Amino acid sequence: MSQRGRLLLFLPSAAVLLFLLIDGLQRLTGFGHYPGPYGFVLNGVGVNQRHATNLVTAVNFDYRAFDTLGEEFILFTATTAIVLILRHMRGERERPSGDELRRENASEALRGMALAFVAALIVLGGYVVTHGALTPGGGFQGGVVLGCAAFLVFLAGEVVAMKRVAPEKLLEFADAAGAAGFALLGIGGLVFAGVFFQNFLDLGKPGSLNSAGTMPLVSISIGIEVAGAFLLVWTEFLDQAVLVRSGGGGSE
Amino acid sequence: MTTVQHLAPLAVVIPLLAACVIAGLSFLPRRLHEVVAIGAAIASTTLCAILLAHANDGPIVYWLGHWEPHHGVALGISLTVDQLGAGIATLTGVLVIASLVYSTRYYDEIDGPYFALVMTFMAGMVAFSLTGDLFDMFVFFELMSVAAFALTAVMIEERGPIQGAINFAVTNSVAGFGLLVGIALLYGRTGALNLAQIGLSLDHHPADALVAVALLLVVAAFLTKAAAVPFHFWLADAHAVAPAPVSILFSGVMVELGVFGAARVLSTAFAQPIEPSLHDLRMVLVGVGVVTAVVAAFSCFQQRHLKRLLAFSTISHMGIVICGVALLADRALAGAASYALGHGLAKGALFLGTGTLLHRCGAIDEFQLRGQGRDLPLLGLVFVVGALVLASAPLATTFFGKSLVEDAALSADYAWLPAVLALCSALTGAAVLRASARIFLGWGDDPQETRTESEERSQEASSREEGADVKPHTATPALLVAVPAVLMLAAVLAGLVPELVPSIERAAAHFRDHASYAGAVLSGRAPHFPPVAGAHVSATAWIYAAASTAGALLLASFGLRDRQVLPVTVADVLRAAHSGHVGDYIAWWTFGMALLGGFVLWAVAG
Amino acid sequence: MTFLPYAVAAWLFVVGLYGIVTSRHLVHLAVCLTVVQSSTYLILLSTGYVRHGSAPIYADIPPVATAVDPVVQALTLTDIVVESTITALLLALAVQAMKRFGSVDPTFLRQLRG
Amino acid sequence: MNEVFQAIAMVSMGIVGTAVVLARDPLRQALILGVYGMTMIVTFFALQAPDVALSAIVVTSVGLPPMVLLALRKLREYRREHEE
Repeated sequence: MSQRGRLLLFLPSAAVLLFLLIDGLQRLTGFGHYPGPYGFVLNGVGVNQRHATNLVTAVNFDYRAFDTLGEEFILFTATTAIVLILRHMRGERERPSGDELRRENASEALRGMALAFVAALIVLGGYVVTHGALTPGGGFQGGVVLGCAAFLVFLAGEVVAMKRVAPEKLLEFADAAGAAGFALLGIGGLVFAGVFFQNFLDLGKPGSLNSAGTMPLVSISIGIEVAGAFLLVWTEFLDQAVLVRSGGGGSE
Repeated sequence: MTTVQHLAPLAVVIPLLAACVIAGLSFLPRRLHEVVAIGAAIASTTLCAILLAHANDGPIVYWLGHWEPHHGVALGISLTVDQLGAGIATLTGVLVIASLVYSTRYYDEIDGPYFALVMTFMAGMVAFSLTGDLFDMFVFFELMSVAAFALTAVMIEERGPIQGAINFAVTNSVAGFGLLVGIALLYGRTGALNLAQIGLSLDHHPADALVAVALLLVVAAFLTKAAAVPFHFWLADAHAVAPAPVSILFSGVMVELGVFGAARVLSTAFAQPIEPSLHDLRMVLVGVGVVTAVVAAFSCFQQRHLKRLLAFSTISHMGIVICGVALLADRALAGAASYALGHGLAKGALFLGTGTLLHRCGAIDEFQLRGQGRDLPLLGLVFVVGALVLASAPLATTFFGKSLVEDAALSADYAWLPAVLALCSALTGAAVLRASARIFLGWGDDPQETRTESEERSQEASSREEGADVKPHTATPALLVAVPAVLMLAAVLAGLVPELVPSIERAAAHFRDHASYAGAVLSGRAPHFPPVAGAHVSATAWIYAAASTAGALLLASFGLRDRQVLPVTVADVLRAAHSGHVGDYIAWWTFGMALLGGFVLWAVAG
Repeated sequence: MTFLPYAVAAWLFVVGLYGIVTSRHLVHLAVCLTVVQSSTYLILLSTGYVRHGSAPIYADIPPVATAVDPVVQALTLTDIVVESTITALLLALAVQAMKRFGSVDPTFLRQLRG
Repeated sequence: MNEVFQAIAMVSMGIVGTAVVLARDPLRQALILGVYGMTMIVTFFALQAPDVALSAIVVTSVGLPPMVLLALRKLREYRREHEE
C-alpha cells in the first residue's frame, strides 16, 4: 500500500477505535472512585498477613508472585534473545582495540566523575533492592541502578578492559541464576510450607529489614537477574556500536 | 490438597529452570543443552498428562502461595486445570519434544540460547493453558510472544527472519496492549482478576458498552494470536521464515492457544453477559471464522513457497477452529478441540517434513523441488497422508472434529456452513497434495514458460533466495524422516481411538459449564456435571468429508496443470495485501478492530 | 476530571498506532510502540485511584488511612518491564535489519510478500 | 489542589506523547521521549504510585536511553561505512 492508501484505511478505523475505547472507558465508575474489592481487601489485611509495609511489593512478591515470575522470565527471555540476535555474523570482525578504540572513549574528566557516581549508585541500588518490602522500590528498580553502576565502570574504563571485569559469560550466569533463584523460592514454598510460592520464612516485625519472610530474598534474586540482564543488553548494544564492523559485503 | 495438585506449578517451573541452566551455562557443549532441554520437556509433558488424567471430575484448583479466596474475593492467583487446558498443555509438550528431538539432527550449528528460548516458550504456553487468572494469562501470553519473536529471528544471516520477526513482534505487541486495556476495563468494573470472580461479578449487571469493548479487546488480542483475518498478516511472514522445528510449535499449538484463550474468556468471564445476545454474537464470530477460512484457503492454494503455503493453510484451519468456538455450543467446542488436536499433529509433521526437504535439497520452492523428493518415499507418504488429514478425509481426527462443528452448525441454523468449510478443506488439502505430487513424483508441467504476471515473478525470486543460505546435504539422517512420520502416525491413530472424541465432548461441556467452574474455583465445591450425550457422526458428515477429499484430489490435478482457481486480478489483490510492510499490518489491525468492534457493540450492548 | 485520564489514555493509544502506521524508521516505530503501551499504564493506575487516598505504603501512613489500590500498581510494574523488554528486542532487530537490508525504513524491507 | 496537579500532569502527558509520535527524526524523538518520561513520572506520583514512578524513572532515564542511543549510533556508523 502507498502511504496514502494506508492512511485512508487507518484514519477512519482509528476514529472508530477511539470512539469505542472512549465509549467503554466512560462507563467506568469515574476517576477516583475505584469500586474494589480486590485492592481494598488487600489494603485491609495485607500488613497483618505479610508484615510488609509496602503493599505493592507484597502483591508483586507474594500474593501475585506467579505473575512476577512470568515477568522476570520475559526479561530473561528477551535478554537471551538479544544475545542471540546480536551475535556476530559471518564476515563481521571486531575493530582492533588500538588507537581507533581509544578515540571512542570518554575523556579523563568524565571518567573521574563517572567513578565517583559508581559508589553512590551501588549504595542506592543496594538500598532499593533490600528495602523493597518496606519503602517504594524493589528488585527491579534497584537492579537497574546496580547494573547502571557497573556500566559506568565500563564507560569510564576501556571497553575491552570492562570485558575482563564482567565477561559476558558471568553476566549470562547472573541473569540466569537470579531468575532461577526466584523459581527455586517458589519450590521452597512447596517443600517447606506445603504450597508453591507460599512464604516459608518467619515474617518478622513489620517495618524491620528482615520482615516479610521470603520477600527480601525474592527481591535480591530479582535484583541480581535484572542487573545482569540490563548490563548484558547494554554491552551487546555497545559492542555493536563501538566494536563490531562488517567485513566488506554488508547489505548485499 | 492432594499431591496431584502440586504438579500444576511444577509443569511450568521445570522448563523455566531448564532454561536457566542452559542459558546460564552457555559454555557447555551443545549435546548437554539438548539433554537438559529434552529431559525437562519430557518431565513437564508427563506432569501435564497426569493432570489431564486427574481432571475428569472437574477442574483441579491450585491457589499459589496458599492464598485461598477471602469471602469470595480471590487474593492470589489460581491455576485452574481442566481437561481442555491440560490437554492442550500436553499437546504443547508432545510437539516441543518432537521439535527438540528433530533439531538435534536438523541444525548444523546452533547456539545454546536457542534451547533456552524453546524452554521459556514451552513454559509460557503451558502456564497460559493452566492459569485461571486473566492478568496471568496476559503475562504468559507475553512470555510466549517474546520467546516466539526471538525464535523467528534465529537465522539472523538471512533477510526474511529479521523482517518476519519485526512484523510478528509489532503486531502481537499491539494486540497484547489491547488485551491489557481490556483487562483494565474489566478490573475497573469488577475489581477482580480471577476469571471465575470476574464472571460472577459481571452476572449482576446487564452487559453495556464497557463489557462489549472489554470483550472486543480481549477476544481480538487472542484472535490476533490465532491469526484471524484481518489480524493474520504476521503469521504467514513469521511461519514462513522461522526454522522448521520452530514453525511446528507456531502452527501446531501457539495459534491454537490463541483460539483457546478466546474460548476460555468467553466461557468463564463473559459467559453470563453474552447469554441474552448469544444469537447475534454467534453471527459476528462465525463471520470472522468463515472469512478467515475462505480468504486463507485461496491464498494457500496460490502459494509455491512451501512453508508459506503451509502457513496460509494454518490460517485457514484456524478459521475452521474459530467457527467451532464461535458457535458458542458444547458440541461445536468439542469439535474445535478435536480438530485442533488433529491439525496440530498433522501440521507439525508437515512443517518438519518441509524442513527435511530444505535440509536435503537446500530449496523450499515447489517448482525448484520438482522431482527432487523421489528418494524420500516415506516422507512423500507423510505429505500425502497429511494432505488427506487437512482435507478432513473420513476417519481422520479432523474429520470427527469437523463433523461435530457441522452438527452444531446445523442445530444453530447455519446450514450453509458445512459446505463452505468443506471447500476450504478441499483447497488446503489440494495445495499440499499438488506440492507432494510435484516434489515426490515429479508430476506436473514445467512452470517456466507459463508464468508471466509480475507478482508471480517477484514471489519466485524471493522464494528462490530463501534457500540460498542453506547448504544442501547429500544424505538425510533417518531421524529427520522418523520424527515427522511418528507425528503423522499419531495424527492418524488419534482419530481411531474410540474413546477419544466422546471424552473431548465431555471435557468441552465441562469447560463451558461456567457455574460449576465458578463454584469449584471460589468455594471449592465439587462440580456436578450433567451427563453428556455423545454425538453420532451423521450421514451428511460422511458426504461432506467424501466431497472435500474428492475435491482436494480434483483441485490438486487442476493445480498440477498450473491453473489458478481465482481470476488473476483477485489473486493479485490477495497477494498485494500481504505487502510485508508492518505499517500496513497495523492499519489492517485497526480496521479489523473498528469493524469487529462495531459488530460486537451492536451484538452485546445493542 | 472524572474522565480526563481515560480520554488522554485513549488518545495516546490511537496516536501511538498512527505513529506506527506512518513510521519510516524502525527506531521511531519502537518508540511509538512504547507510547501505545504507556496509555495502558495510565488506564490501569486511574482505575485503581481513590480520591484523597494515599499510596499503599504503610511505613508512612496509619494502618487505617484510605489508600489507593495496590494491585493496579503491581500490574503496572509488570507492564513496564514488558515494555522495556519489547523495546530492547525491537531495537536489536532494527540493528540487524540495517545490516541485512541496508535500511531501517519498513518500506524498504521487502523480502516477504504475497 | 491535588486534582489540578493531576490534570496538568495528564494533559501534558497527552501533549508530549503526541509530540513523541510526531517527531520524525529519531534522535530528536529520543530527547522528547526523555521529557515524556518526566511527565509520566509526575503523573504516577500524582496518582499515589511511587513504586511505579520509581520504575518509570529507572526505565526511561537509565534503562532505555543507552539502548536507543547506541542503536542509533550503530545505524549511523553503518550507513557512513557503506557510503564511503
